[in-house]
Amino acid sequence: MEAFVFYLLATLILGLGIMVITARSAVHSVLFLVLNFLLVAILYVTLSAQFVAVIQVLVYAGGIVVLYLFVVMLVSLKKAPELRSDSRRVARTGLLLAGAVLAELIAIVWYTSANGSAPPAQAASDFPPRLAGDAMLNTERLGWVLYTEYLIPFEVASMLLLVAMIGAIVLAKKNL
Amino acid sequence: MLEITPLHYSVLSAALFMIGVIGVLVRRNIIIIFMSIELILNAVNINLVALSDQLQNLIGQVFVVFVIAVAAAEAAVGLGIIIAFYRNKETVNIDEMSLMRW
Amino acid sequence: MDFIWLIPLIPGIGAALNGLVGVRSFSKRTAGLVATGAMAAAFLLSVVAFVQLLGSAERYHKVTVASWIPPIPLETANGIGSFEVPWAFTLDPLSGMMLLVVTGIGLLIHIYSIGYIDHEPRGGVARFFCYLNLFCFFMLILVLGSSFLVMFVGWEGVGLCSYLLIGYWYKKKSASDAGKKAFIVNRIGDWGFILGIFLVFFTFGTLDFREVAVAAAALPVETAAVGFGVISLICLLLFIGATGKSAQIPLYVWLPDAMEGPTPVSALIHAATMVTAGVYMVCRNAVLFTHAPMVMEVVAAIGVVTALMAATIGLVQTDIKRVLAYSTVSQLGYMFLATGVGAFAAAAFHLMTHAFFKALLFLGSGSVIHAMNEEQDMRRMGGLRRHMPLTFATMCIGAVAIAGIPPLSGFFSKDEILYRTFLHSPLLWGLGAVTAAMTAFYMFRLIYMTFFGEYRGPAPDAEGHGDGHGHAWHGPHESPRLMTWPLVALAVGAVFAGFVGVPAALGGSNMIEHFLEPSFTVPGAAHAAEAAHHYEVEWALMAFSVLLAAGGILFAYRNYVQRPEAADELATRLAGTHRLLTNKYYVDELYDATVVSGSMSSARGLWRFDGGVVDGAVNGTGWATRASAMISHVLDKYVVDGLVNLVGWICREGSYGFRRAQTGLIQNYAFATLVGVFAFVTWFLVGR
Amino acid sequence: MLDTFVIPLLQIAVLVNALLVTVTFLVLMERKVMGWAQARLGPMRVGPYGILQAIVDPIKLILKEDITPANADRFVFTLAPIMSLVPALVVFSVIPFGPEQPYYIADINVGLLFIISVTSIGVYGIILGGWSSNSKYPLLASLRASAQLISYEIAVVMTLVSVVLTAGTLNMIGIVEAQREAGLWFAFVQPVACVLVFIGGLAETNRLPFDLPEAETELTGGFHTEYSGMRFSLFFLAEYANIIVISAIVALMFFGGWMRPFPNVEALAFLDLIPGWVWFCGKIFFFLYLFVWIRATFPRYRYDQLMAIGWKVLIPIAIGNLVLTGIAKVVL
Repeated sequence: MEAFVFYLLATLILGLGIMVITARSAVHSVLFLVLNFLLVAILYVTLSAQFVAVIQVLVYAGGIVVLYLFVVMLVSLKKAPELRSDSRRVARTGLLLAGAVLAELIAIVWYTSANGSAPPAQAASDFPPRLAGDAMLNTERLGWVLYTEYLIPFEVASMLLLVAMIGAIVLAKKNL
Repeated sequence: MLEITPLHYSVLSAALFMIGVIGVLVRRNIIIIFMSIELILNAVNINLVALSDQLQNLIGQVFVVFVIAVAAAEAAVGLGIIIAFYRNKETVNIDEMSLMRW
Repeated sequence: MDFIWLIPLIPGIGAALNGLVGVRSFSKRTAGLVATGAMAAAFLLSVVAFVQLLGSAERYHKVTVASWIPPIPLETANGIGSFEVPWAFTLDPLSGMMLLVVTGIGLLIHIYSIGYIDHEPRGGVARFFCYLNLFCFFMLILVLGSSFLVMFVGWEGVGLCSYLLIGYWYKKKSASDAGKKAFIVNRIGDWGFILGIFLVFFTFGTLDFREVAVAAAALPVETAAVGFGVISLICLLLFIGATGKSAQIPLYVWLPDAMEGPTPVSALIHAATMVTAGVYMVCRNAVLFTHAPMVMEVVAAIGVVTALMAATIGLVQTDIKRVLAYSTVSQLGYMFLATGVGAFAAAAFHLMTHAFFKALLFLGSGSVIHAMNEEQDMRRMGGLRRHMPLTFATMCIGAVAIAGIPPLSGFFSKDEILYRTFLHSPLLWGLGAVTAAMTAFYMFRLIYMTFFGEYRGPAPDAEGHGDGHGHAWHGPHESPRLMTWPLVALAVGAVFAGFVGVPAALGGSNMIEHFLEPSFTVPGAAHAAEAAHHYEVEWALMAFSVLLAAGGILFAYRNYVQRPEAADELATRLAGTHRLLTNKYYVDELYDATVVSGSMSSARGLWRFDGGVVDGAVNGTGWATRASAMISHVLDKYVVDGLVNLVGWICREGSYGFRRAQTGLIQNYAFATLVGVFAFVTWFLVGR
Repeated sequence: MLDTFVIPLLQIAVLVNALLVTVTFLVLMERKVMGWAQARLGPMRVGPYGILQAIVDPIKLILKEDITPANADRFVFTLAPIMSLVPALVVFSVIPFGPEQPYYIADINVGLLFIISVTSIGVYGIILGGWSSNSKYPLLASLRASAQLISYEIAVVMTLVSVVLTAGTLNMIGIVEAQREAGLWFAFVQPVACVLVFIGGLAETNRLPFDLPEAETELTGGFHTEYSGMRFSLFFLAEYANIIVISAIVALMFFGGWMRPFPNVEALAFLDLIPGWVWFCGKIFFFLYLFVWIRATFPRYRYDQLMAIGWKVLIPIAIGNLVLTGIAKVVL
């Protein structure tokens, strides 16, 4: 059951990913991207990370991709970018190289798995915010860690978002 | 094969990552390149969440939250730049964005 | 009498008003009124102070206004002394008399100036009155100052004002030259004066006149037997200062040139007040001088020689003001003669009477010049007594007074001097008497050439060609009342001033001598025993000098009224002497040849040294610097720059290859990153 | 197998069917109430008092020809209504009709976040529907709609956060239970939040007075102008489902959900005779009626006024409310 769900989700995620980068229309790309993200969110749920899953939907699907959709619709293209090409492009080589890297990575994973040196199911981590079996506590614990251990990074992230917001307004507005 | 280990998630993550990389390398529409970058970030997130579950440690999920925050910032500023660029050049072809070349 | 510090201050305020505000915004009349008002106030205060002085038992009042130089420990002959100078003013009989002279005559001359200076532009008038008031300010400080240093402030201040006023018409080259000459010559005298002050402090540890006098009185008199001591040196140095300020040999040359200034200035500064400062200073230090008899001899000798020499020059001068200038020098010589023989009171007395009649004569001559439209040459005057009777009358009184005809003031003061000189040395008396005869001659020569005979001046111009003042000159005319009334006042003074010093021989009591006595002695000193009075000798001397004066007058009358051509005949007959006198004994030329050209040539030498050696060294250094700089330039250009350029060249040539990598395509960069990832992962894989 | 698949599927079937039937009758209610409000009778022909109109309308829509515009993006054009309706229905999976198992489908610990995130997906349907029609007015309407949705979503989420702070949980049942423990509906604890969420809900469902994306006078019908037949009815369903969702959320979070009024007052215990889900449905019905009532009463805002209200009034108030709630939470 678990394996079935995983393979189904993995197949869909990879397939949608490929469709994202191969779709002709940018709008279709965006659509596939949304679906991809929703499926990733479901994957998170299976990994008992409900909060992250919800955030994934709320921020990625509900926020960032909407932004992409807006931009795609605003940038109405008179000529598709793919029609013109620069001779110095390295697309084909890049494709091959990426495939090679992927193969290598899989080889590494395979090799590791074959040697049985997979990380132990219960790592000897004594760090306090351990995930309890009770999923109810996931959000609370995450909140606790974010607001104690990672308070300063969290605040820095909020400042980053503020700066990004102002920057985006300055960049995109015609006359301030 | 029926037992799902973090290695499976790692392979999934690597594959999604490479799909994103290929998108960055191949596509010429800069918006799609940005979306490919989002795919890459998601690949990383999958890995983080999977290992967080495996190690029963929340730090992975904390980092996912930060990655999402950074992704949001990146998307906002990046798309702002695209809009500004498009307003001046009427194009989103990355091959034509080579003003800083010698 | 505590208010005496106000007396100098009021003219000072007047000067400040005129100088700071007046030059820009006062009308001519306002400027004159401000200055004259300040002088009137000062005069009134002076009168009050003098009356109080007369009424007080102790004839010495010192008022300390403020501290000036705080106590500074300084080396003196008697160990470490405290150098402290307050702003202190002294009122005693001598300064009181000078106070009245300065403020009184000053006031009259201010009034006169209002009329005289009327032709000047508005700002010039204010400037003139500013200088005039400033002069009075400094002069009063000089007179009232109770220490050498305060006096020196006034001393230098009047020198400055003298310079400013001589050069009042600064656009005229001769005027500004004369100003400079006066200033520079005075510097030489000031050098002596200030050395004397240093020595005074070093010797006595104080600069206060009274304290110095008391200290000096305790020291022995430095007669020839004792030797030339420190007091003699002090006195000599002080006397050098006096010769500068009071125009004595050898520093008299500036005074005749100073006549370039406006006539009221000549009257006030160069006749009545400033030039007598030297005499005043010597009188002020009478105790010191009486302790240095050898210097007294020098003073007397210088005085009489100056008197004689100036009188001889005065015989042949044709410029009306120059005659009076040489006369002034001559009369100052008289005063120094008097101080030299110990007759300080007589000197002061003559100073006072001289102030009256010489101021009168100068103002009269100013009136004449004014009437003649700035003409000063007597040969172009004549017959003016019909045109300007009041000037003629007052100037006659002045001339009679200076000639020494009784009972006018000059007679009493001059004969007092001559009598005392005779008692001291008949030789000096002889020279003085000859001078007196010459004085009578040249004064009446002046009167006759100016007021008698035919009019020889230029014709009045009907159209009024440019005379610089924008109005036509209608021929000689009497001056306005503002100018004539001071003449009258001074004439009254010239007539009656002498009566304060009627000698005992003529039934008087010589009040002024008794009055001034406290200033020339130290308190508590025993009164010098009354010299035995030789009334017969005195009467004889008086009669002789009156005869000489009358002779001089008659000689002048014969030569310039009866037979005007006789003077020229005389000049032709004594051509050599005449030329010598006309050229003032060639003293200016002598000075030019020695002092001036000496300092010029030494300056030139220094200049050459500067140009040759100093500049040469500087230029040599510069040349050396340039040479070394050139070397380092070459080094810099070919070695250092070469290295730098080499680096740049390598960078540039090297980057031709590398810049091909910068395609501007982001994907190429991403590809490079991917290559790196590939390499890294491969290494990881193979490395295992 | 029974617990994981069969029962949930049954629950879903019941709920979806009930929802769709409710929507048809909701349309009828709207027409009748509007009619009465405007001194009309409303639909009267089909059945007694026009009751059967609720059945006839869906039939008409199903039978109509489904037209796709010539230059439309066919794939997206079809996907858009689905993407619009699915989130609206998915939300109901976490809305509890009662505290025990048969009354809810899923009880997840991030229930409220789930609702918020899923409703935020709904905007895709509108944007894509407008864009894929390849027509001017639908595109404008869809841009307007998405801007409006995103703007008001911020205000609503901010406000809901303050409620979450008050309740101390994101679980929907937990929030209702918190109201029982407090003894007060949160409408009385957070009145500002209550009003804000309701206003935000009006805007998010494009209802009057914020129905600019569907302003007929300006946009000839809104983003679904080019739609017809069943695809149109999916949009239609989604909109009304969203209205029900908003009503349900307001009822749950501010009006005690399935609880009777004043659950702590023993004197009112007789009201417990009425089952909890009836109470909940009654409350939802009240808010549905309120939606219609407001539509009949208020005029429409101008678009710039709409955005100004969202950004300059609602969001600042929401933030202020959040800060005050936080302070109160710390102090009390």
